[in-house]
Amino acid sequence: MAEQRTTTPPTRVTYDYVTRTIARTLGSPSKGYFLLLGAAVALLAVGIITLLYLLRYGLGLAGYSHPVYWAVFITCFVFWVGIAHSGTLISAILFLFRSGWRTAVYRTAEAMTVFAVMTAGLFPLIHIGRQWYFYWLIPYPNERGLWPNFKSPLIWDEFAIGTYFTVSTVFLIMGLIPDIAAVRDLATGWRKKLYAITSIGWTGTNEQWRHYTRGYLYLAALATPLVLSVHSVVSWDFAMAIVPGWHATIFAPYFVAGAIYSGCAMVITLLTPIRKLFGLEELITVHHYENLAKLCLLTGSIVGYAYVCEYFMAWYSGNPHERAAFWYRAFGPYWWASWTMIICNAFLPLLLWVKKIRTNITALFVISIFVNIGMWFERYVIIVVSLAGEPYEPWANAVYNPTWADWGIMAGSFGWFFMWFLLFVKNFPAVSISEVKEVLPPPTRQPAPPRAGAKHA
Amino acid sequence: MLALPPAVVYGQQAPTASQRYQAPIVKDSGNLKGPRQPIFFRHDIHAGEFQIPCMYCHYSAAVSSEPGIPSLQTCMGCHLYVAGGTRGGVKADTAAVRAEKAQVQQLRNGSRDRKPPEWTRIHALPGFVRFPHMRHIKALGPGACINCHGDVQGMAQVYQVSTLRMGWCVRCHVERKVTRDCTVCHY
Amino acid sequence: MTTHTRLPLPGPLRELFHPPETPGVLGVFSHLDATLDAIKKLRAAGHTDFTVYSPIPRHEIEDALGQAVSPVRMFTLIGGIAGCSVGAWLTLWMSGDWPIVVGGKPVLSVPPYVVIMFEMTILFGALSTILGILLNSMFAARRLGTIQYDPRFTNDKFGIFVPAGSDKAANVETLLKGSGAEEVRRG
Amino acid sequence: MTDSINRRRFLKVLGVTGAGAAAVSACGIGPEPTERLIPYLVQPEDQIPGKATYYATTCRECAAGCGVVARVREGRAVKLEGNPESPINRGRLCARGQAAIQGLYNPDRVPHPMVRNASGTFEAIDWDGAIQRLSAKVAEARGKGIVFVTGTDVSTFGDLVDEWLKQVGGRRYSYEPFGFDALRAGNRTTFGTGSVPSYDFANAKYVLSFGADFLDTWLSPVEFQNGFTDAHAFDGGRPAAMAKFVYVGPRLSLTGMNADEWIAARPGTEGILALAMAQVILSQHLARVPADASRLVALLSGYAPRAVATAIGIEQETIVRLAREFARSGGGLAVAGGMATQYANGAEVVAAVNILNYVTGAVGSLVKFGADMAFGTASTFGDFVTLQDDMKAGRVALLLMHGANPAHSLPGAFEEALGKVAYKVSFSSYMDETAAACDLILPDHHPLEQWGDSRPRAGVTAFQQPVVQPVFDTRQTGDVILRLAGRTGTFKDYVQGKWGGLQTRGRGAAANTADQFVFDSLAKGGVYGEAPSRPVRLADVSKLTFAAPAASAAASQQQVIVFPHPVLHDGRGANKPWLQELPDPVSKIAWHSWVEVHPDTAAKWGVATGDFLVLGSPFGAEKFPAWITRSVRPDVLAVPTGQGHTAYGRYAKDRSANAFALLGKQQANAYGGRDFLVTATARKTGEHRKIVTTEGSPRERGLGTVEVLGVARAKSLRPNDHPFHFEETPEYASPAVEWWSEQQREKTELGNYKGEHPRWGLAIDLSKCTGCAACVTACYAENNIATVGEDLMQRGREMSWMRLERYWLTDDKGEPQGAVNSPMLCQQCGNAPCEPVCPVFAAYHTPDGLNGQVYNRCVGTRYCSNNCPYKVRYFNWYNYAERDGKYEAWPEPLSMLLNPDVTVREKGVMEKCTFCVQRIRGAQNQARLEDRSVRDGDIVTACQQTCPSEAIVFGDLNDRRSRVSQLATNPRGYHVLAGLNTKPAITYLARVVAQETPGHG
Repeated sequence: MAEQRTTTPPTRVTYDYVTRTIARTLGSPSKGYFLLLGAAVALLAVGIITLLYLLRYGLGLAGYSHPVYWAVFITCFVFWVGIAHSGTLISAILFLFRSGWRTAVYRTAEAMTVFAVMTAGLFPLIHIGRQWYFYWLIPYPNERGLWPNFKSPLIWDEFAIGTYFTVSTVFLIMGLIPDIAAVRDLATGWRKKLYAITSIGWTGTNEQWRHYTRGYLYLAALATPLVLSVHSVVSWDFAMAIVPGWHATIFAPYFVAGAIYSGCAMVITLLTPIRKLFGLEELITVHHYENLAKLCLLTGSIVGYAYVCEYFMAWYSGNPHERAAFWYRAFGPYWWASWTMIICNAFLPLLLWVKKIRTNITALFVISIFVNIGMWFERYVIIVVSLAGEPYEPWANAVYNPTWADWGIMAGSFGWFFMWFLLFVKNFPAVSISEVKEVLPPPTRQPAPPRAGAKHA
Repeated sequence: MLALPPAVVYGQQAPTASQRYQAPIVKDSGNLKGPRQPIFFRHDIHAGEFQIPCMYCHYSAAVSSEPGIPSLQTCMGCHLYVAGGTRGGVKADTAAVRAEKAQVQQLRNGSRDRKPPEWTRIHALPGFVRFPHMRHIKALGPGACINCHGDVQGMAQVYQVSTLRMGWCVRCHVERKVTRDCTVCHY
Repeated sequence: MTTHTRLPLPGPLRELFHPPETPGVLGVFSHLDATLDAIKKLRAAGHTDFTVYSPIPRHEIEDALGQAVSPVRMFTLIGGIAGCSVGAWLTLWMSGDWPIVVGGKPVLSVPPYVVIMFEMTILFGALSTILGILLNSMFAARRLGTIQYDPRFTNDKFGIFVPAGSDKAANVETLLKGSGAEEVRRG
Repeated sequence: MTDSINRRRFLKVLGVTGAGAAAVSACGIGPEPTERLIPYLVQPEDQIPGKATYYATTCRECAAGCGVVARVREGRAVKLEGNPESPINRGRLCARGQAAIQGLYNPDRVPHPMVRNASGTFEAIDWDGAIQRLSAKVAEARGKGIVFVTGTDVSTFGDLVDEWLKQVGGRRYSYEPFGFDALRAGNRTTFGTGSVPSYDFANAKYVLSFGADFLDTWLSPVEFQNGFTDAHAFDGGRPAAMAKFVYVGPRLSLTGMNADEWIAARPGTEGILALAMAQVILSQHLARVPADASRLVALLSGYAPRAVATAIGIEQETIVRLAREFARSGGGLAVAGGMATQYANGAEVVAAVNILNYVTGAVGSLVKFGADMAFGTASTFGDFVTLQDDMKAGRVALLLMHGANPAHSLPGAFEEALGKVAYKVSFSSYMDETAAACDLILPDHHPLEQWGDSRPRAGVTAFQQPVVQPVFDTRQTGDVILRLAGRTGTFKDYVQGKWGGLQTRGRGAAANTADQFVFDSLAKGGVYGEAPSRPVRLADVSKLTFAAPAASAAASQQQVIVFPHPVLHDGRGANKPWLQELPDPVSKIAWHSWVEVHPDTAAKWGVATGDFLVLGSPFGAEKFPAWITRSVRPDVLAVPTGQGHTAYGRYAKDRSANAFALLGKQQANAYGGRDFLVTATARKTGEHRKIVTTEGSPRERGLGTVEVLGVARAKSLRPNDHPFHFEETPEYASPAVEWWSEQQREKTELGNYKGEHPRWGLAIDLSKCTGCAACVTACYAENNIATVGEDLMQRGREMSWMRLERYWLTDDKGEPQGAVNSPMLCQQCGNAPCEPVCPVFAAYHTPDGLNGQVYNRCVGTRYCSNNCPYKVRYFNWYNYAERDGKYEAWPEPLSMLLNPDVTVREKGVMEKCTFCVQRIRGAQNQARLEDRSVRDGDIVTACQQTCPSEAIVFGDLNDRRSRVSQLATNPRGYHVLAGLNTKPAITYLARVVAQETPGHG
């Protein structure tokens, strides 16, 4: 593979250097870290207070307006689920493709996945009218003898998100075990105890590696269709409905591409400060960024194609309702949202064709933030604008405006996500120790000739 | 005004005297199951010993969703004349006679003072459930009360026998192969 | 598996997680080629049950050891099939248990249930894979017993532990040293 | 009734007596039922717990005297329905009638007698004290001027008041804010009689309305609407289907938007148009004119279309065409009223229209004198102005007010006069503006609590009987008057004594005793006789002059029309949340007032919808938010009355502006009436508000929600035609689709779904529907739908399960020519998109074809609403039943009108129409008790029951003989959005318009 050439880091990057550099990130946190964590917790507090209000008074506090019955909460749900996708993509799919460059970034991406799913999973609970009956969606044996409706895409969603959360968590933990063991062997005090327990007796014997590498392969093989299915199922929440603007066969691939796109952007957004803060420049190089940027470019182009496709199909189908919906989308009262989405998601990433921009970390960071914003608006446009412009019933349409409750919950979700993420990077290796080592040349008595595809399962 | 409500025709045949159940003397109602009522009204005496059909008092059960609780006027229809303490098993026990008479007196006072007793409710369904009594009586006959309310004829103090929960309703509907469509009960 | 920090565990678990000590010789290597060399020599010398420590999985080590493919794959397969069946049972049985028609669709409608079956396949497959890794590693550890370990093995050193009684230990020591071990310990 | 039951106690007893479960099931879907059961002392003879009792009585919301039947459960009136026996409304009821129970249980009723104390505030007083005080005042005021003001009260109560006034030497005025003075004056000049005749819309073959809003506010709207649909609706079976309806007026009212053609004549020229038409008819001999009509030739010669067309503002060909159509229809009925009769020349307009009717022979056949309406007996506005002058001059020492609120409709003038009256007594049930200015308030029973009657038209006496125990410590004014008069007995005895006398006036074959007669008549709701018709002759009209009004003067000035709100009317409906929340049928604006501005005018002034305009007339100024619409003439602004109360309870007080302020201290005009057209300046204030409107798109945009057919096309339809077939499956695909859906259907036949079931369905005839919104209010009443208030409605959270979509029909120039009104409610789809998406089966398909909505199972994902193409699902954003909550919809005692058969929905729950499933189940239960099956017509949904135009029919679509399944196969029938294969259970029958190329897109 072409990447292999640039994967080889400077010779001073040895196994020991890797272990110690990464272990150093777990050292005593700086003031800046606490400031960030404090900010995250404060945001979370805002979210919790808003949630308490919602529980007490009802969802009316949010901006909903007939017929816009789904809005910011579901937008955030899809946004976070989307974010969650790059992690598994990078760790599972690129693993299967033997992309060496993934090793430096996959842990961050995977942690992001888990916490993003955790965040996303809260939204369906918050957004339902009677939050205290959320468990009725679960098929548990009950006195009434009632079961949920498996034909409902929401139940599919529940299964998909539940499975995804479980599998991605397990995947993260599996990857962590050898690294925790490595950290364990350097740590002292309570941390040593913590790592001793969480490393569940990892010593790196050949037997352990034998089962581990096999198992990891199968997990990756299972996670790959899963990651594709999850956002497909999320997209079916919309595509299965008959709302013009939702009801489209393109939705599953369109959403999956969008999810990976937003996920990669989020990885760039998160990696950049971590790399700076933890001094990981040697391990996470411009090369990694460039590869992420290429992924963004690919998925962004798919998303852009999907946008074109949607409008084309609306026109080509000749269906008056579809046409009305897309006309409303582009030129209705929400034109600004639609155009924000198109510019941020379809046009801005075209800059990544330029190698100079692709390899400029600051530029990438800025672009990634715009992509995040654009992807949030994509969901907003799909959900809110399609509902607001209700083209079946000309009488029933409305202009929806979010309220403090919508923003409060959204802020809380960012707080919740960043709190977990910050706690994670300070307590567990944010870059995979063992896998980074795998792409290094192994220590030998005589310098060995460089081998392509050193990494094998 | 004292005419019998039409539902009385559903009443059971009165058994002969020898078969008659004799309600026990209850000295301390505090030990009995079920909530204490403002007047120690004994279903076992009225419906058990005297075999008054359920639907003499709860006459609307056969024609309406609601069984209703009898008005004081219905009570006084008999208790204008019946002072209590005159039934078979009690006559000999002066203390019991006095106690039962005192309960009847309480009823009479309530009627005189226009102060109806505030009964403690035992069987209650949530507001979102419709239970049409009349359809169940129609389908299962006038004696079907015991299916849900238990052997009230033998209860000195009434208590809830069935859970009255949805699963309990549904089980019976399934057993009897009648509909369990949701909007039969919930609307 | 063994941990160097002993955790207090209840009876049967202690038995499982802290198997009895195995005497043997531990060699610490800095270089992969030295380790591979040692493995080859050990195998040539007829040792089969030695343990190789490495900070990363190396294909060369596996090749040198000539290990069979891990049985974890059976776990994955069985888990996946089980998950698919559970998904099918869940959806079909629960829909049939109380048939409710929605949107004019058949009560038992397989296409939507495929989604559930798929998700359950993945979920059960993944969980049983984990179980497979854990169980297989655990059984391996049980078989090997508690053996010597060095914290550097998770950092940058390779290690080989050869179970050997005091009689064979000296031979093994020489063999390991001869292959390039920096350090050889007996325990 | 005389038992002094403490109010709280009373509520408690009512709430839980007998059938606790039923009564409190209304208190939410929480699982906590009442804990205490309090039995009746004496079981009411006619009440069975859990079963409704029905009492016939009379609606007194307006003077039309519709018969109503009150459904009473456990002592609470829970619903009013039209009384089918009544010849006035024939079992139908309007929105205002439906809302009468919100007056009964209004939380802002005056709970007990009150007297103004030294410090000027009201304090409670007991009844004996209050009556003593009043009789002392009466004694004091004798000879110094005693005046009793009532509403239009042609009733035994009115008779009693007159009797008593004779005794104490007082005068009575009956006050109607929108009086019929012009009508009476015009009739006097043309026919020599000042009475208001009755109109036979049902047999008209052409209806021409000169401003008369006979479908919403004019005289007897329910009766007229019922008759009008008979004449106007398309019915393929009748040869004379579809009487054309032409509306002449400066703005489109609810009545106007049902017209096939709108002639936007310049205000005040309506009479000239009528004369011009009469001229054409006479000169071209288009009708067989009565012999004495020849006297008109001279008069009419000056009104040839050529001469007057410019003044009217229409083409002369139009006048000729209208005259031809009108005369050739062979049954044209022209009515003048409403706006057209509220100008300074209103009486002349009426006279002119009378002449038009006379030349076509409608007088005597369609316009019937003899069966005169009660409105003809009210005092004129002129009388009332005189009274105000008397009051101001101190010539009134004691003023008694009953059933009228002139302080609101005569702002300034009446209040000022009131200040000069020594002692003012109000019998109002509510603290309205007039009551608030009085010294003593002796609250009357609500009409549903009292004995009484009403004689809406000659020959008809509608009886009123109490349907519930009084809610508050109020007393019937009749009883108070009897005591003041020193007479024994109650008003009940008094009124029943009078009723006994009606028998002899009837056929004479009086086999029954008077008591039996009264009892039987009460059961029917009244004594319904037919008054003999009285022929009228055309008076000498040669001296009449018909002046065209001068065009409005300055450019900055506008002619402003003040018109009665269709449901709030003069403001008396404003304290009923159902009526406040009901969008105005034309503007779709709720909870506040507006001013209608033509887009051209708006463009000239730079005004957008929602911008406030201050209208300043010579009498007063008020500001209203603008509503830009083409349904008003460019040179006219129109403002509804109804809002702007300064008192009258929480729902009415301080809400928007009072349009009557623009009319202020006007003097009576030449014929003794009040001018409702004033010249005013309009000024932008820069303020803006988001108008509370439910209007989505004013045009249907050809999306298939409503279908319109030209009359010729409609008439040419054969039974198996499908003019809207293109909406359905294309022919080549239909066998495959049929096969597939049969396969699908077979796979659904499990469990409950096995066997034969009904499929409930509805047919809605759009050519009958007038958009009056009675169904909407009936639905609120039947289904415990919460009113959410202005703020939430502004955010689009109204809960109305039925909404009336009003799409303008336009001519080729884009000007509205009426509108199609389409009630949109849950379509109970066979393949409902809402159902499969619900994760918990809260939305599901019932075996009898309904879209069940199980409120207690709903977790509130709202997915169903997203997937509903009709958008007829509504979500409970807050707990509208929360006691003292911010959005409480039923503050005590309003909660007593909750229907115990319907769950009150909790917050977080989706709700929607289920075809009144409680009525379906009730009918099924009853049928089961009677060992029979449900018959067609057993089940009547609330909307169907009340619909004055009988546009809605409910029944079993699987029963081929049912009315609804016959209508469902009507060639005019179509399903909304049929292309989505939702298979709705509602069949709409296309609107038929006289225009051949209807435009609604």
